[in-house]
Amino acid sequence: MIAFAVPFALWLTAKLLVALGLMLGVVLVVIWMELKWSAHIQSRVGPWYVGGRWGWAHPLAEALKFLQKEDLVPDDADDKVFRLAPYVMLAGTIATFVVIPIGPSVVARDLDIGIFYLLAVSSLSTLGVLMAGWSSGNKYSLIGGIRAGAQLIAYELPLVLALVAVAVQAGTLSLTGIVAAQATPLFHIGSTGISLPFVLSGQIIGFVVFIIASLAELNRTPFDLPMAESELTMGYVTEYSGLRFSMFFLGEYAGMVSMAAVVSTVYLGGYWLPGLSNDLLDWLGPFVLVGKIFFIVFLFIWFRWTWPRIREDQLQQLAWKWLIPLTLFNIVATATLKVVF
Amino acid sequence: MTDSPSENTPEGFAADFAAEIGAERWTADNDTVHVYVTRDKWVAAATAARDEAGLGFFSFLSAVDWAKEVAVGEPADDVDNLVERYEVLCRLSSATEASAIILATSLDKDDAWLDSLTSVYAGAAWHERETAEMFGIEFRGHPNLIHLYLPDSFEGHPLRKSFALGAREVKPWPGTVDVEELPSTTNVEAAALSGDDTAQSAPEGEGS
Amino acid sequence: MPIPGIGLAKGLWLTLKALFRKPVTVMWPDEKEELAPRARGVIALSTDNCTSCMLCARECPDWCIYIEAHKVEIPTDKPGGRVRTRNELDRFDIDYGLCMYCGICVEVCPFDALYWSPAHEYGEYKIADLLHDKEKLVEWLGTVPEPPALEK
Amino acid sequence: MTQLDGRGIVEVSDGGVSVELKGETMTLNIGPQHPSTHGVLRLVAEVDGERIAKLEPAIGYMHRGKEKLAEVRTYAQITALINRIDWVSGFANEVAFIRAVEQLMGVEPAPRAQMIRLILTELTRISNHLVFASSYPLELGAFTPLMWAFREREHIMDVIESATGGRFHPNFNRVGGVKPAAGGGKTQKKVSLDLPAGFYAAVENAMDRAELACDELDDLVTGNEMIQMRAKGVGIISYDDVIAYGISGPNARASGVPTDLRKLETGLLPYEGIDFDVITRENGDAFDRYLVRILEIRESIKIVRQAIGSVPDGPLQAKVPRVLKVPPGSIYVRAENPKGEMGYYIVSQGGRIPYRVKIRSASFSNISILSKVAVGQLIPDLVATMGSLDFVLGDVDR
Repeated sequence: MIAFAVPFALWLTAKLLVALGLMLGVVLVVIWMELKWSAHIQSRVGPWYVGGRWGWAHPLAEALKFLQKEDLVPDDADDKVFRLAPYVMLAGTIATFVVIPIGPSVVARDLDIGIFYLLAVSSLSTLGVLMAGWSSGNKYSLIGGIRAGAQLIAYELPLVLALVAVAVQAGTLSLTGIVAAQATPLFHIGSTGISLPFVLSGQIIGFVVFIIASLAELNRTPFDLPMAESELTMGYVTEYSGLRFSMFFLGEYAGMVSMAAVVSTVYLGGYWLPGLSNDLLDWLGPFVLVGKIFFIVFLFIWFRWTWPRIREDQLQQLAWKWLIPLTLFNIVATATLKVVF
Repeated sequence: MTDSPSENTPEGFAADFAAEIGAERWTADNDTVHVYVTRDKWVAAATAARDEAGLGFFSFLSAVDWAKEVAVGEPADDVDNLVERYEVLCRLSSATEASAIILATSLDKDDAWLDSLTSVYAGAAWHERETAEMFGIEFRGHPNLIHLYLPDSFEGHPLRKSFALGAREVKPWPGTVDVEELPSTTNVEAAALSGDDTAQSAPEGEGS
Repeated sequence: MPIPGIGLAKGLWLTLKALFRKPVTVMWPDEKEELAPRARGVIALSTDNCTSCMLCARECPDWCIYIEAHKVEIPTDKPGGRVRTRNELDRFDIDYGLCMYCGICVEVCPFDALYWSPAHEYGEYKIADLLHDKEKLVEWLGTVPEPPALEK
Repeated sequence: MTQLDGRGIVEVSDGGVSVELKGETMTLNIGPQHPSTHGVLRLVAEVDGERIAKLEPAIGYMHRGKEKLAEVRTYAQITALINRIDWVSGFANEVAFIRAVEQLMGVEPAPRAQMIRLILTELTRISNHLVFASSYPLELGAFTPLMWAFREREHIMDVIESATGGRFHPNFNRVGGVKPAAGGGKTQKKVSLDLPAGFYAAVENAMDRAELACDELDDLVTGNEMIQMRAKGVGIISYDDVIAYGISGPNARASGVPTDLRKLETGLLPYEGIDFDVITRENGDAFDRYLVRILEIRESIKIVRQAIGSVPDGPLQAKVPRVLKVPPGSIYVRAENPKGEMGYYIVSQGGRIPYRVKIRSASFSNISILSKVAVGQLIPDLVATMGSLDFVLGDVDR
């Protein structure tokens, strides 16, 4: 029994470390990408001197900068909740990587209720944000926190309903199952089977709604009201500094990567590329997935540096009056299509 | 007088308007029209300006402190027959034409109060608060006559001529310095030169 | 009524095009922009023109020019000639921490002792170092450019 | 539109249900150190949830006492002091003051200098409106327009610097004309500060860049549905409020008041020979105030293009005594500053120093309406309204 337990425990920690390392590496690259691309959009140069050519070490330098800054806790802050908030939010984001398949056989833990777990865990970060907003003892953080709470709850629903439609079409809740469903050929032209990722085969509405909802989930423009620089200085993050602030900063970008990973797995076919055999995919899978993640992250960055932010009552109206009816219609349509074909 | 002034030069406009509200006198030199009114006709004149003469645009309200001896800057022109007073000026103009007047009234210094124009012009509130704190004139009927610019703990009224400029008391004026004399000759004319020609009324500094 | 999303889409297209255009930043320490000849960067002093008449110190609104001078006898060539004196500058400081670059001193100087120079890289860590003394001001004379040609 | 009476009871009218939510209000200090208050303005707001019940601006953090300082300075020194009131449009502040002194002294400014003043004023107006038109979307959350507009504005700054020596504070105005020569001495007097070579070409290029900036701002901001959602119907100022509160400039024209001092005050700068029209909008909300300024940039570009062609030859400055003594008298002259009516009431007692200078600045009256407009708004709306008024604290506090 023990013989079996030790390698399993070792094997699990190894897998978690790999997943964590991959995720952290991708997050640092994403931070660099946001700095570089936003600069070029604004005809600036962006990171340049740090780490020689192209400023590749800029995110590392920022992390070190935050480490050596003093992270103070305001006097009238609610002490324990204030210290715990960033870790609750980060945990909620990192936990989603457990379920995302990186290759046909490479996945941290292949749960057969993958999507359900995904949504349950990602709403944990809402809790972290509310804790931060309430406990900072600062009026602006309170307003930022409450705005975040209302926004995240309002956009949880379209997220869930969009994924329901995917589950209906794929017939399973497990993510590897969904990727496999996208890999099976839909129809045949001559001998070769053509198989399409869900975004092309009927889930386009779900894809668009999911992108909008994940933008709101991540508090990114046009929905960055909780951290509205020009109104609430930094929203619920105002009182944080040093290591705790970098946790929030990391949490935001890790959230971006995790949402991008979920979108690419569920809608763009995850690690799968047409024409690659399974064992080849074992090695190339992660790179394909990361490529798709970078594309989705480019979308997020592109939207942020082009559009303003909207007011929170417009934001709520968008969610309740537009996104939710759309996703309901999407579920009905997918179900009927599923039955007909 | 509801129709437009007879000939719409500033003088014509001033003449008709002054006659209509029974002003003491009016002047229109440098084509800036001043209409002098006694204190009790102040609000009536403003209302007449807004309703009859169509001067609805509230430009500004301020005051000039006429004082004999002056702690700051150059004294007035003919100091001896100068009447010590606060002259409150309120400029009213029309938003679409070029016609405008400056309503002026004189308050003597120890009884400096005036009726507030906030009932006639909404924009007068801040201007009156500023004039009140800068000159110490009391505007009766003003909704909240508290400090506008200065911190609440500030005593004194800065724009009065008796209020000296702090910065110029502290730092000696670099301009008073002059060329140091030869050790042998004591040049009377040079000493005199450094004594009197102060372009500004800075304190006398000894040439170092 | 234009199509609802057209404004947003045009914005996106614009930012995408901007992404691939060359940035305009001048990387300051390595690349330097060429300065306008009339730019008012720093005031240069030529001590031989200056007769320490104190006009600039008096006219300066910020009181930031400090001058000290003393009279010096000029040796006459023929014996018994009239002893003439000349002003010798001891100290001529401009405190750039106070100066607002209005240029009244340069304009009012009757002996062309003060010149404008576009040099602007004299930032300091301590504000006291912004008080440039006579030698520093004479150094700046080297950076005074030729006045630009005029529009015909 | 929801409205709110004093006791904090919210009447939610668009939902059709009148719900009595009795809750105390929270006093929220917006400022003096706040990203969207354009400087050190402090708004003491009574906030019910996010809706503003009462708002009282507290100003004076930027009060430098310009009027007191003007009483100890000669007229040349005051011009250096005055262009720091509204520091975004430095040159335009001096025009009214210098023209007032010229009229007091009865000096007729040199025609060439008048046209150069007109060109520089319009260039300053474009640069001021470009700063506004790009920082306003920043208030609403869009970062990119700011960088693009500033990139184009650099060309205008370089043109002003090449001609006058300064970017924000050119200090180029002298009584009787424009700064004629580099200095007072023999050689420097011969160095004429006339327009440098290639000035017209540089202005032409700057105008094309400004037009490019306007087109980009139109595509990226004016046409953007989200900006319209955030700015249309927000912070509406009615026609009578504009007049009663003394609001002037683009803010007044956006509410339909056709007041443009360039047309009314004909004696100031030679605007007669140049055809341009006054831009007005009707509904006076934040979006219209933004739109009026974008269209005014295009008008100013048209003005500058016509003005370059008709700069008369001649001296740069009229005959003026070296030591300036202004005859006794008092005068009020106002000019169309990019932010509104900028006027100077000068009382001179015949010396080198004025007896009293009253500075009528545009933003002071423009934001006195904030406490009236902000009631019942959400905080993001307040930020949108404040941004659209385009005020600067130096102008408010003098």
